[in-house]
Amino acid sequence: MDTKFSALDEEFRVEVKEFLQRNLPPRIADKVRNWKRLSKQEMEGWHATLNERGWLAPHWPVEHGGPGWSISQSAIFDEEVSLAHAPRLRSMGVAMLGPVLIKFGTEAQKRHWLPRILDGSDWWGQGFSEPGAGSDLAALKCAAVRDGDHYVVNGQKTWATLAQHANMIFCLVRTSTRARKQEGISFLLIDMKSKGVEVRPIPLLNGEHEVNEVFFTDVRVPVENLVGEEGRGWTYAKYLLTFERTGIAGLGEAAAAFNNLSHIAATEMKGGRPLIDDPLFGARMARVEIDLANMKTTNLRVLAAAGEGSMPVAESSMLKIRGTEIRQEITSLARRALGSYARPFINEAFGDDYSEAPVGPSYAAPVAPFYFNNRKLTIYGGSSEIQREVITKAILGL
Amino acid sequence: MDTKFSALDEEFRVEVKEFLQRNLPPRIADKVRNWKRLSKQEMEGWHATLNERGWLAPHWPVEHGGPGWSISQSAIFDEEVSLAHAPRLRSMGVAMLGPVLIKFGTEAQKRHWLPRILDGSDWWGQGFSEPGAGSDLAALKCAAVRDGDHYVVNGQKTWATLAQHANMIFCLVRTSTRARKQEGISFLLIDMKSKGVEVRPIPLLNGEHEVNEVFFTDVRVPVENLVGEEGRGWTYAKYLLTFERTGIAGLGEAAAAFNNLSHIAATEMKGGRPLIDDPLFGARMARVEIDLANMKTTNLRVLAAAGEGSMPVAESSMLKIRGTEIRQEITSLARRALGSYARPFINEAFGDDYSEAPVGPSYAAPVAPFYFNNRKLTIYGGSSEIQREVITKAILGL
Amino acid sequence: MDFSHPHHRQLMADNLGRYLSQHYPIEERHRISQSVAGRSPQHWAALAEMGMIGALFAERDGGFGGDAFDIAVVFEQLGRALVVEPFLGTLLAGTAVALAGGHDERLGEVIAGNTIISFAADESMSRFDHAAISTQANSRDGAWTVTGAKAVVSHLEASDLIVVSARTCVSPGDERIGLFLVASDAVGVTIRGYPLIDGGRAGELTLNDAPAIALANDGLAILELATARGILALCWEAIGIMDRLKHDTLEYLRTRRQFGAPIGKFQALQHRMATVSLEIEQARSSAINAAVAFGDDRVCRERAISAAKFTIGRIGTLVAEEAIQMHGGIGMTWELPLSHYAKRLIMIGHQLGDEDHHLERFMKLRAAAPA
Amino acid sequence: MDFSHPHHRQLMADNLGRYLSQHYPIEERHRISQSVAGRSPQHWAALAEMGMIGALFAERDGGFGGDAFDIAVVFEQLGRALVVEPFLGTLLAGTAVALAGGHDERLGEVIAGNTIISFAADESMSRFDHAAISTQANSRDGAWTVTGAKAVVSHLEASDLIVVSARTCVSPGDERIGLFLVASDAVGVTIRGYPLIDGGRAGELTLNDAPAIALANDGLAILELATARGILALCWEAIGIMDRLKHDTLEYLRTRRQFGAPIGKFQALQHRMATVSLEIEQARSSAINAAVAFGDDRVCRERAISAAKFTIGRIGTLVAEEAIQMHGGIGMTWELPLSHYAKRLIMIGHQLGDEDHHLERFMKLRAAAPA
Repeated sequence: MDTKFSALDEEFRVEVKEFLQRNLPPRIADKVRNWKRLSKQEMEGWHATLNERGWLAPHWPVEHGGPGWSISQSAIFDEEVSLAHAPRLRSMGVAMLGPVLIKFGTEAQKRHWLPRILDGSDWWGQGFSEPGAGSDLAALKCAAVRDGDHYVVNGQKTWATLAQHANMIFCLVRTSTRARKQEGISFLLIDMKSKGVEVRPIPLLNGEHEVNEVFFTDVRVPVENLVGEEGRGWTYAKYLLTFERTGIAGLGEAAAAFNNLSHIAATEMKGGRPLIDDPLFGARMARVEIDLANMKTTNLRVLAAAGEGSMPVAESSMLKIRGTEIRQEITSLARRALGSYARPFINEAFGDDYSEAPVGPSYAAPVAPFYFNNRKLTIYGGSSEIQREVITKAILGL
Repeated sequence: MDTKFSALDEEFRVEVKEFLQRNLPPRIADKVRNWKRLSKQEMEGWHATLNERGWLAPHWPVEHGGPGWSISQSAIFDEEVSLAHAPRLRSMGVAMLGPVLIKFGTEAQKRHWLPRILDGSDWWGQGFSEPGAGSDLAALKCAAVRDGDHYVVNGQKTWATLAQHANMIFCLVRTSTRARKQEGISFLLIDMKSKGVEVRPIPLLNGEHEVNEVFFTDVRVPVENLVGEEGRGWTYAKYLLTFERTGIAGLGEAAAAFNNLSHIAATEMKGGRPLIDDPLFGARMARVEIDLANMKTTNLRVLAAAGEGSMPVAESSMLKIRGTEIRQEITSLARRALGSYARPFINEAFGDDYSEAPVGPSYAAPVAPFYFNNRKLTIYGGSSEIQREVITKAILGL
Repeated sequence: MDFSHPHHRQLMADNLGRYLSQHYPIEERHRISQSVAGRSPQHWAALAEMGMIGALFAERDGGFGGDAFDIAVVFEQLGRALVVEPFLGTLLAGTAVALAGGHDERLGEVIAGNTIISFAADESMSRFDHAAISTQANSRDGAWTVTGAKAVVSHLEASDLIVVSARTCVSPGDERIGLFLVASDAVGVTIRGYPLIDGGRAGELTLNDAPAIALANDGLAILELATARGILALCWEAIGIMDRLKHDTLEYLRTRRQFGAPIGKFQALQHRMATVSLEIEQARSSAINAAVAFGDDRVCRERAISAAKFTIGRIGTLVAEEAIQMHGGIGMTWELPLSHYAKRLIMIGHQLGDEDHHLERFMKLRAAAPA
Repeated sequence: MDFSHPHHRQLMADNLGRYLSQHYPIEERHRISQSVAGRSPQHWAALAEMGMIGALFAERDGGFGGDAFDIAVVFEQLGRALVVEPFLGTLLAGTAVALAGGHDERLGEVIAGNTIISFAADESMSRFDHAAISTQANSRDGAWTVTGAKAVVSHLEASDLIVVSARTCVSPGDERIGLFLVASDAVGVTIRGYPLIDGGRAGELTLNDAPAIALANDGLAILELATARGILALCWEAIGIMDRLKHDTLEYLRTRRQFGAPIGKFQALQHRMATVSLEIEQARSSAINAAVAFGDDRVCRERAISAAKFTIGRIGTLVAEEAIQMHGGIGMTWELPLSHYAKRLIMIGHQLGDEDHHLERFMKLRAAAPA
């Protein structure tokens, strides 16, 4: 058993540290540290910076632009990124579409789309869920009917994250209604600027515009935008979701969030001493700190066992469930730490042109909105309930 | 809303207090306080004392020997019994068979059996569960076949509590296999001294002999021992189980157990102060104390709403779930409070003729065995899982 | 033993419920909540007319009720309809004024709905502890002024009068906290208002030698009792909200279909919903206990109050989070009323002491409790 | 990054596992556990012969291993088979002797299986705090005697030697704790043995001017490190037990039928079993972290040790209670091995510090930890 980093690994850590120090704008780090919202430009800027260094897509093979890191290196990169409060780009193109194209796409598709993902030419949205197909994703109805060299798409997608910025969207569509529901699904790449595509925001409970509905009315999509075989989209989506789950465990985010929580709890006072030293609050924090330390090792164990392949499905479900619970607990504690100052909510204050002094402590404003926003963690990317179903199948075999 | 006891109620409280002071042997109170086991003789003695006073069967109608108490009076009796550490007799005859006979028995059955329950002539066992019919009670197979003036019973019952002391047992038996499984079940009273009845102990994980298997081989039971109609036993059992659940919530036991826990936690030391003042342990205790206070009111609300009738089924399931959880938490805390002294286990020390000094504090020996024994609370009388099914049906109507 | 309300109280609750369901639907609530005022003078006048402010105060104080269960039924209905009007501040500040005595006329105007009064006890560093404040009161020639800052005062901008707590002595070791009445338009009063995540508005209050009327020089006991009534109100508001969340979630479980069946057919959700339901009943019992305890001595009352606020905090979080989780994505949208109920329920845990605060308080009060 | 064991260690673990499954089945375990001795000299000799005692100690101390992961794999196997032999006492006391130095021959006899050694640090009022003891050591003419009482010493009756902690100074304010070696048959030594609820035997030790050999005058650091290794051992014993409980429970869920289906078909149980499974993996990670931390500085090591013991305590209770609950009545019977695994798992939480003890310790060590 060798769970320590090698000297070579530690050299790599220095390299990452230096890169972050030189290239991460302090203004952005400050926003990330304090759970503030990033603008599209800020996200694109950091995307470009990482791409320039070749560090944008750690889980892609080297020949397609991945950095060729070992598990240790990936873990180190993750740690340093969180310590430096660099943005976590959840680029759908990098995280999800890339691996699918690499494994199932044609040579032409890879040549065309992969570089555009990396250089930011395309911002990809994800079109999986529908109003009637959430946890039961295979019940999706959005239809693509072949018409000559095109598919004609009609239907509706929902929960499309940041699709307001996207110019492309990858969708699961139904190309056949005759088979059982998991069959007859295909994986299609759709230009958002096509005639008949409409995006409508879904405002969230914390006032944020993060997700969207996307409507398709007689949208024509060239057949070369089909990924893999017609009717095999479900297989590709399942493959993709194991990648999504890994990311969603979000240990880097959790570690960064815990740092922010520690800062808040060391600043807030209770009964004449810092809240972090309060027996009850301190115990809540210690519990989640321990959970997080355990989870880091679980994560490495799973990655080490998986080797080069994609994540084993039950293990990645465990990471998703527990990782998201930990993140929710951390933001919940931060919310509790604020006392009365959890309540003020000035939505304009999240914009870049707000210049008034904050209400209460400077760290307060984003906390409660972030807590409410983080309720999504156990819902999207396969809810905790769905993940438990996956684990059940694997361990019980019933 | 009037949730206070009246002056008349308080007079009754004085009466109960005086009765307990005069009639409860200190030796028995001491055993109950310390979660020690009572002998058969001690249980019978207290049974007789209560019966003499007419207070043995609070939930029986007056004409059959019940005391005719109001809900307030029952609650007061319960409180005082727990404060005085009087034994909780879970007489199957009083708690379960009585109400069934009163509601569904013939006049002859009532005249014959009810007085014998009260005066202790009969010690009743319960024969419901079978190895293949636990939570799925209706799957029971123990068969009773009519043969002239008798039923001939063949089969096996399990988890028969204290049936080693019983001379009679009431059983659910299958009298027909043609109907759906809830039908074709009958409610039969069987003499344990009949030829073909065999009782075998089931030793529990804490070394206690509390439950038994009962085997029936060609046991002849007179037809007049059938309660109600043939094939309607399931209805009677369901009626009976609502009574069982009320008792099983066990708020009196919980209050008494909390007193013992408080005593232990006030005596044990941690970091130079009583354990009860430790922030973490004290918080655990405060949480369960609050739960218990809430539960007391929930219990009264349910009783008040039910009025004279039997308990509404979803509410009694809530009481069962939460009440048993509270009792388990209290014994779990007592176990934790002991530190190292939770481990010594001298089974003979629970007998009456053990005279050596205790190992560790005098309260220590029964605690861990009682903790393990109390795991049963969420299993028997309808497991917490089954109770949640009952609630689900009531609230979801699906 | 009777857990039903007397006729007149039930009638009042029904009246209020009917008014709110007819005139204060969720769209109206959102409109008011997001308005510049963050409240509705029209509804306030109508509710005052109906006696709903008076219900919070005893007859000797110019009201028509004031019993703990009067407060309970009013706030339960307010919770059900997610009302953002200044009831809580009125109850807290009005109780403080009533307990101090000598301001019958002002209180009368409050009860009539003509004067809005708010309650400013919290400070940025006080963390729910009324004694841990630094606002200072000074008297010169029998006239008082107050200097300091108060945090997150509900409906501050709308207030005509503000009850302010402040130290009344500068000698070291003297910890007396006094209560003062400050006019919101007085010199030295600065108000910064803002919206709240759970709806409506609050504000930061800065006092710079602001002229003040002394209600009590040594007011901690008054503060405690007023706060107890405020906590009782919050607990019942939470009960109203939880009932609504339960109702909506059950309805969703019955109607939302996934995998070819209503999701309520899935046992894992069923069992969690059963837990949610039974916990809500525990929460209701704690709120009843708190109401009943106003007839007891101080330690018993305050233990029951802290037990209830702890219980509501713990169970409220469970109910809000489970309601969202069982709804899935839709439960996180602004459009669904549920999300706003959930936000308010969570934020009740941030008013007048959170779970930890009240659990510790419950423990500390143990020593003083009778065996 | 490699989470597999090197070949020699895996081989040792496999050997031990094979021996135990062939020669130490549950019936044999019960027979030994309930015997007068509460242990088996035959198995002990065989296991010593196999090098399983030596595996716990470094070569410089006369062993063949002593790495944290050597301890881990041995105790994991002991947990799987629910072994009641005196491994833990041997590890704790042997480590103390080894760290103190100068007793190579005695340690050699321990490793050879010829001498049984036990570890007496707890007292009736010490509650897992090594410094909170009252046993007193006195020296006269260079000879030490020890007076006091020690609580729940595992395998005390079987011991030849006992490592005893005692105060070495009577001057007020001096809190030095020394470590001593006491022969179990020395004058002034009284032993009261008894069975344990989790199997095997322990005893109360009374020392009345018992002659003692000083291992260390100021021995808290040795005690801490020995205890850390003992905690590591308990954590891995718990992992072995949890894997067994998980295995048995899954098997039961697959085969036990109710309502016409295996009970594992019921989603409420499925989702709870999924939680149990993922928590066990978290527990395993904490035990790995604890083993790895022996390469770190003291604060990091002790934080990881306390984190692991806390985690094992919390999750162990969950796993034991859920295993019983999912089995229903049968899970409470003496006959089923499961119930004995559950008892041992719960009682591991009562050795060398419980959940609360280690959570507090983890918090206290935070201040000293590097950022």
